[in-house]
Amino acid sequence: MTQVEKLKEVLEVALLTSSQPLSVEDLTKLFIDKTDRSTIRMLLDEIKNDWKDKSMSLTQVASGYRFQAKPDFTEFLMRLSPDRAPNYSRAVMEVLAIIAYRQPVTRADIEKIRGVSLNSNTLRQLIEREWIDVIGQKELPGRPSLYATTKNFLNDFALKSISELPELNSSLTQELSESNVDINRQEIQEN
Amino acid sequence: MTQVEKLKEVLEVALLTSSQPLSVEDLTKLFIDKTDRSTIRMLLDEIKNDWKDKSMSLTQVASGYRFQAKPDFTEFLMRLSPDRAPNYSRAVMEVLAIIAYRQPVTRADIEKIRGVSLNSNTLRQLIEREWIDVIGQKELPGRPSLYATTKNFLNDFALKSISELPELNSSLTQELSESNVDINRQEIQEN
Amino acid sequence: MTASIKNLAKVYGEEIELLPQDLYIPPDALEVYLDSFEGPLDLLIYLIRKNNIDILDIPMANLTLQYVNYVEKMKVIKLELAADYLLMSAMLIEIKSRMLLPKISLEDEEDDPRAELVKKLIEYELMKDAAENLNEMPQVGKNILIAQSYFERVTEITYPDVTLDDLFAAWKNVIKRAKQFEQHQISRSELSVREHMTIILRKLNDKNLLEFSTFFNYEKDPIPKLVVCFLAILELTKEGLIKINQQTSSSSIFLQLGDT
Repeated sequence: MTQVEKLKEVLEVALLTSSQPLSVEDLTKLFIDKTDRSTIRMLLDEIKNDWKDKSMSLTQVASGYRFQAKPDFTEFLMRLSPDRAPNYSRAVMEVLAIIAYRQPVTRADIEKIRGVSLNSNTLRQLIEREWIDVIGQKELPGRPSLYATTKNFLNDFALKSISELPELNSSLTQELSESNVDINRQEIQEN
Repeated sequence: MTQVEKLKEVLEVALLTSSQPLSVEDLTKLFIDKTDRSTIRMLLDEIKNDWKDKSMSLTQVASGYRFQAKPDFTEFLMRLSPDRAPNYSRAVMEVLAIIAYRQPVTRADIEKIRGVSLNSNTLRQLIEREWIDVIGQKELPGRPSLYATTKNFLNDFALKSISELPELNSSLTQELSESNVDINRQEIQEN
Repeated sequence: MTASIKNLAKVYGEEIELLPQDLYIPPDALEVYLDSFEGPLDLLIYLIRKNNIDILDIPMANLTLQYVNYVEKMKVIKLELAADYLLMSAMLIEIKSRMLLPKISLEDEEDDPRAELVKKLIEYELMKDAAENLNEMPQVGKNILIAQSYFERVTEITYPDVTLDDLFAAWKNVIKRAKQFEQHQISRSELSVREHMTIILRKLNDKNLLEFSTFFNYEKDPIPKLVVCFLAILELTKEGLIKINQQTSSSSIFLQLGDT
């Protein structure tokens, strides 16, 4: 197998195994020697051509390239997953609650509060639902994304603003606020 | 294109677009006229063969079939995805091993084998990852939960069944069986 | 016999293969050692393998002495960890003393006081070994990559129904459990402040640089809202998410994202 054929195979596998579209920039990261963009673009064209008469097609969308099933297969594929899972897992609900009540938060913040590492699928479900999105990066090593709830979230929960979220007023909050010195604590209520 | 070729293409697309393994049962749902299982099995064999020299392989795991990248591509693909699965601590992996090899077990069983009390966070991480779950209660005071590994655990480790787990260290199992007979082979000679 | 000891402690960045014979451990290194053992059985296995002892014929006096020495040192530093370790000390001493007693039974085949301990040690070592093997196996999400290409869905995806009560229940659950991990603070900080932090970040995301006064609508906003907005700006600054700039003492104040 030639060097070029090998490169092409690597690109193909990367695109088939990625759940997100991959940009040319992403694809350069596959190779240590940073294959140049024009080569990658050329190979992508070749791959597109190789698959022309097959069941999938290599398509360019806003954030990059992805393989997608040709439209005539949709009818079959829809029979496989007619309905999405009827319920969110406990993890999804807890992560949503943390983002709603503690926004803006990073993934690490969420992990710290829940005490377990976070499956990226959990965040993806909430982003797909358009209940949360990334509103910036925190100035920390790795520049982690900051998550917050969206307008859509407020609409779906019939809230005018986040401050309308139910408050904890049990002994629980009591104990918590007693054990805590929080300079941010103040009594102002909006409206 | 013949009818059979079309069926094969549908199966291939379904497998290339599903992030979860698909069982033969799942795959029958693709077709309204419920193609019989033996045909699907036969076509799966053909697909496996078609891809033999390509970059992906059709693999059978616990809950069905999936396409996965051949191992020689892993090194390239690892450079791409930023969200790697977490690396678990030794404690978590030991608990997982005990549940995998000694299932079903209670928390007390795990503590007895490891000789230390168990942080409940350890079990939570494994439940969160959907590698273990509670499959019942033991008929003991307090009705402790019985833990076992899930299908998802088998899928993630590319196993078809628990019997495919690596064998336990043979020299140690040897010692364990000898320990009953042999333990006393010497007179007590200590001071 | 598999005598390899993995997961050895590192002291001053160097892996330590063997402990000094006299069991002297520098005080600041002990904690590192402690963390590298999963418990008393793990420590015992380490001592046994290190000393090349036949696990089926453990010299109890020797092993007990070494073990107790360790635990004594641990007690000094990390008291709360010592409970499981202390239990094991007691057990070792008990076995040792039973071995000193004259044999009563004729059926001594079954009666070696060490039998139970040996079984435990081997069973644990088996699982320890299995855990290492599992960890090295290829795993989905780590080094097995699966095909998951896209396909266009025609019908509406039906999403799960979630009510505000569900969300609140999840939050209560988080708080309740978070209390078990003592070190981080879930405080009842005012939601409106956090919401304004989000609003401000969104605005700066669009514009990157905005004049301080654009965040306040003095005419329309009630005073509490202005205060909340101000507190949100302070909080964002404290968390390093935004920067506040002013060229001279009377010029305009600008806010920008913390990354420039």
